[in-house]
Amino acid sequence: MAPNIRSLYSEKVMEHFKNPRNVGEIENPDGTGHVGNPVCGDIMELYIRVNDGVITDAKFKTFGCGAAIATSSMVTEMVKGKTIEEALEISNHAVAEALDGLPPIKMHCSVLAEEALKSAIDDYLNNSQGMDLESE
Amino acid sequence: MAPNIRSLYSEKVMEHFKNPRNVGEIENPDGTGHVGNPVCGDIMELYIRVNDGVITDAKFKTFGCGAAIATSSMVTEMVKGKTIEEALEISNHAVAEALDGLPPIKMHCSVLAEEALKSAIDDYLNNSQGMDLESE
Amino acid sequence: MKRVYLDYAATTPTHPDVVTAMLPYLNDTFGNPSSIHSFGQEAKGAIEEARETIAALIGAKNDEIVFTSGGTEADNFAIKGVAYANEHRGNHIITNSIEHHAVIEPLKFLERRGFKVTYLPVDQYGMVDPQGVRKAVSEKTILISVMHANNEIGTIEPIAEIGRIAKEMGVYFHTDAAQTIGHIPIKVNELGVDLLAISAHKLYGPKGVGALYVRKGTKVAPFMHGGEQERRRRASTENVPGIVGFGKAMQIAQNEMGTEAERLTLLRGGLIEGLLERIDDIQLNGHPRKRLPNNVNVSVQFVEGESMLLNLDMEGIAASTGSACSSSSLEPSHVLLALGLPHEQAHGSLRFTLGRETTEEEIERVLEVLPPIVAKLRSMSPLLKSRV
Amino acid sequence: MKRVYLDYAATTPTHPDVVTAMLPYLNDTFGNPSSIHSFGQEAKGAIEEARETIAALIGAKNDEIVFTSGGTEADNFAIKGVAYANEHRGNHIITNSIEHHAVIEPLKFLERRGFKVTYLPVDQYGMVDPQGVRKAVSEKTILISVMHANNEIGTIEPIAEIGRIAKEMGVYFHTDAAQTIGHIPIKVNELGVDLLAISAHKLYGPKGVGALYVRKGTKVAPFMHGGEQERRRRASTENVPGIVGFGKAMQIAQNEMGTEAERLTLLRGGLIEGLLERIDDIQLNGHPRKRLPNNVNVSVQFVEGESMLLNLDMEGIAASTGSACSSSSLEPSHVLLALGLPHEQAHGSLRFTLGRETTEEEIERVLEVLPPIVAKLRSMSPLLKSRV
Ligand SMILES: Cc1ncc(COP(=O)(O)O)c(C=O)c1O
Ligand SMILES: Cc1ncc(COP(=O)(O)O)c(C=O)c1O
Repeated sequence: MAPNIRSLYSEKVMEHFKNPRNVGEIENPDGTGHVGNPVCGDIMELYIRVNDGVITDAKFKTFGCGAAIATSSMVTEMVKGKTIEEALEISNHAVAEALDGLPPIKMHCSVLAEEALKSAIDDYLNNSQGMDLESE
Repeated sequence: MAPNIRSLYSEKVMEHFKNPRNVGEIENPDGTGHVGNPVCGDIMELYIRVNDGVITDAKFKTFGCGAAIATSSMVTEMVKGKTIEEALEISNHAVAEALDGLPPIKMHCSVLAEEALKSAIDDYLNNSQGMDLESE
Repeated sequence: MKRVYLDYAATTPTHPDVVTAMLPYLNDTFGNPSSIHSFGQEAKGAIEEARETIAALIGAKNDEIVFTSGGTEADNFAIKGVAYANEHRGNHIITNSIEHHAVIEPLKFLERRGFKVTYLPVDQYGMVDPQGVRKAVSEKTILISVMHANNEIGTIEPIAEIGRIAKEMGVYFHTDAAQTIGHIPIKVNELGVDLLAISAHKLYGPKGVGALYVRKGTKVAPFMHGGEQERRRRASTENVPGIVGFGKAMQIAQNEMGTEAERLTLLRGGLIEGLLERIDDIQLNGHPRKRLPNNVNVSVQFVEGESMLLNLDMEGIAASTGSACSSSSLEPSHVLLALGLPHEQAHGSLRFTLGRETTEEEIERVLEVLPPIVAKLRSMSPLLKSRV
Repeated sequence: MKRVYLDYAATTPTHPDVVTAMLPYLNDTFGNPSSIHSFGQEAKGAIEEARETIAALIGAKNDEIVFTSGGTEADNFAIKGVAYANEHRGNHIITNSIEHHAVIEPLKFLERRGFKVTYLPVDQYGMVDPQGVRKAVSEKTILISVMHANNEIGTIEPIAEIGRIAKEMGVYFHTDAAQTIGHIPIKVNELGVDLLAISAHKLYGPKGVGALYVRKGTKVAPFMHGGEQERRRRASTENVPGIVGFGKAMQIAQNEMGTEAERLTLLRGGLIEGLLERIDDIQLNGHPRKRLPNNVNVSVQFVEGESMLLNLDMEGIAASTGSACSSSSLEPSHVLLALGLPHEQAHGSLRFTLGRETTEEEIERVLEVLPPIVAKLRSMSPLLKSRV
């Protein structure tokens, strides 16, 4: 008999959990986000590569539950090809929705994914402003 | 399937309940006991006939539960042929024992039976003393 | 001869389809619903389905249903739960004198711990007066508890009316619906209740499972403390087969309620009429019309209830009495006394409660068997001496 | 492929013979044990027989066994019951930091209502120090509560020793034996306990039924208030089939306990050894020797428990974790934290609990399947970056 865990997670969540997209690190990324802490049991690291204001690549490393891994995977998929402005508009609800929903007690994972993304973009903006200043 | 109520009452209790001995009244009895009250749901009346200090007949009327009826029946059986002194020694435990025991919550019925007997004997003693006084 | 069971208000046999529904959850799908693996999630799915069924049938939302171990726990949970969660607002609770012990005893417990309880009287039919409830409400009142229908005399209380008053006064309203669920229609919004206690074994479901409906927003402290089951409102590993059986029983009851109530009302009428006709000095207890379709309660003068029961039992007929002889108190039923019955009449009560398997033949048999039993017992009754 | 169930500490399948024993009490012998007619008395007989069986097996008297709806109710009953019945003597209770929530949460509830609770620490293996208990006793101490064996890490506590201290100090002693009953021998006099909570579904009995042993003379207030069932100590219509099933399960467990414990200890040893051999950075939690025969609990560094569980589940293996990801708190298991584990190790725990159907092949399968799962998850773990 096939395992049946749908009452916990949607098939989409399970699909991303089984085959997470964009696992890994980017060498010399343009932005890095690092959120979560061991107390809560979720730690996400998100790396982005930005070219001409467009996110061309995104990767993640995550220590966490099924939802943490699936939201990490999903958010990296969602940002690729988006401009920084578009990416900043990705909410935790959008991530959860793209996964066909999350159980209420797991919504904090989608929040973490949004925060990881914001944090990576912030890092990129800080870095690039720094560079702009330097080149001025 | 036969009814099985043995976990409530012994077979002996049920036997006396089904076929109570000595039901009824004695006309012009030598002693009458009347105990219990409607509040508790048990009322017993016990009648005795005494000849030469020996109880030659006993009858009862009872309003009450299975145990009340069975103990009434049993106590009337037990006193017949006994002297007043012997009858006064019949305890509620003896009545209960003669019935192969009563459930704890029904022991008060045996107490009532003992009291009914005592009360009938008291009544007889009062009556006979009275008569003695008159004839003096 | 087949025995005649006329004590359906005490408990019912589990419906064969309910048993069939439960079986897979004993041995195959046995997981703990709190486990995240497939064994657990399958079990979880099963109890959520039962919750949905039950919620829908009483017009509630899924998360307003909390499963319990029975009606008693649901009543304890409602009463102690509201008391503890609202004691900062007040310590007064209103109930009445004919509630089930599952309501009265938790209230007595709270009284010993500082709460005040008003026990409203009932009329000769066992009816609570809604205006009496209104008058009893004070600033400190946090809860009103009135049962939907009484388990002994079958009287159906004016719950919807009391519900309107409770709402108007801003007081939580609990009803013990153990005797009505699955027997007469229940919609929590029509009744206007915030809490409603039910028990599966009264409607052909299994023993040991019940539920409390808790209207969204109602402040209730948990009663069973421990794990996070039932959205943290009732700890303990869920009784999965029991809950599944409860859901199934509710479904069957809903389908058959209408026709069954009609059928039982007819049989009940026949039994009442027959008894009044064939036995002298007998009276019906409870309301003549506003009563459960399956309830007959009579007082037979000059004889005691248990001795009638035992005699009926020897003839293979199972009934019940409000006499106290089988309980550890010597007081007869508080319900019958509250109606104003004298003690000896309360001790002489008999309750017949009809159900799914009850037939006209069975009713006829009671009508044949009971009169000679009464005659026999009356012949030994000291209360009838003057008449002999 | 047949799924592999290794979560027997969460719940067990009901033994087929237990199901067979229960069935007649659902539909045929369905009476309410409080009824005095034959239907009722037959049911009464059945629960008294189960009571006798269970009492005999733990060396108790029949009337010292009170049936409940499970382990949680038994714990709530013991703790709140002793507290309310003895508050005139004192308001202090001693427990420890690794009790089940069914003990901790009732204590938290009592703390909010004025009681004082001492939570003793445990050592790195989860052991409570009996001398620590002795030192914590004050004049106001009315109860000591220490579980027989821990449900997560399997550590068996020195109950008999604590029992002697409790007796010496004149304080009631409760033990939660939900994880040991039917698995290791229990005699209440040898343990020296006044109260002992057990649950049927942990030993191949049905869910929704348990019991509390209450030593004669122990002052305990009822928890479930209502009717006069269980000698007025626990109201509510008895779960007759559940209780009968519990009795049967106890009987079977008693017969098979010795050989089964031996068999499981061997399998457990193989699983622990294999895991430590095949996976780096892994450690055993709980006591190496004084542990339940069926319990394996490990912390796998750098990975989180639920994600291991889900992967195992996809391979058809059911286990459990002390990670909090599936509960509504974000804190991992209080038990693992109490042992001194850092948070990330507590989040990375896995519990395998073995049982009646566990085979060597199943253990071998876990040992094949888990290492690549850990490797995969570690490859995505930010905690392991430095090592990649
Ligand atoms: C009106 C009423 N309330 C509560 C209960 C208690 O239900 P349970 O026996 O399931 O605890 C009953 C039946 O026993 C009842 O008739
Ligand atoms: C140690 C311990 N105590 C209490 C319980 C609660 O038992 P139940 O689920 O039967 O309420 C459990 C299991 O859940 C347990 O493992």
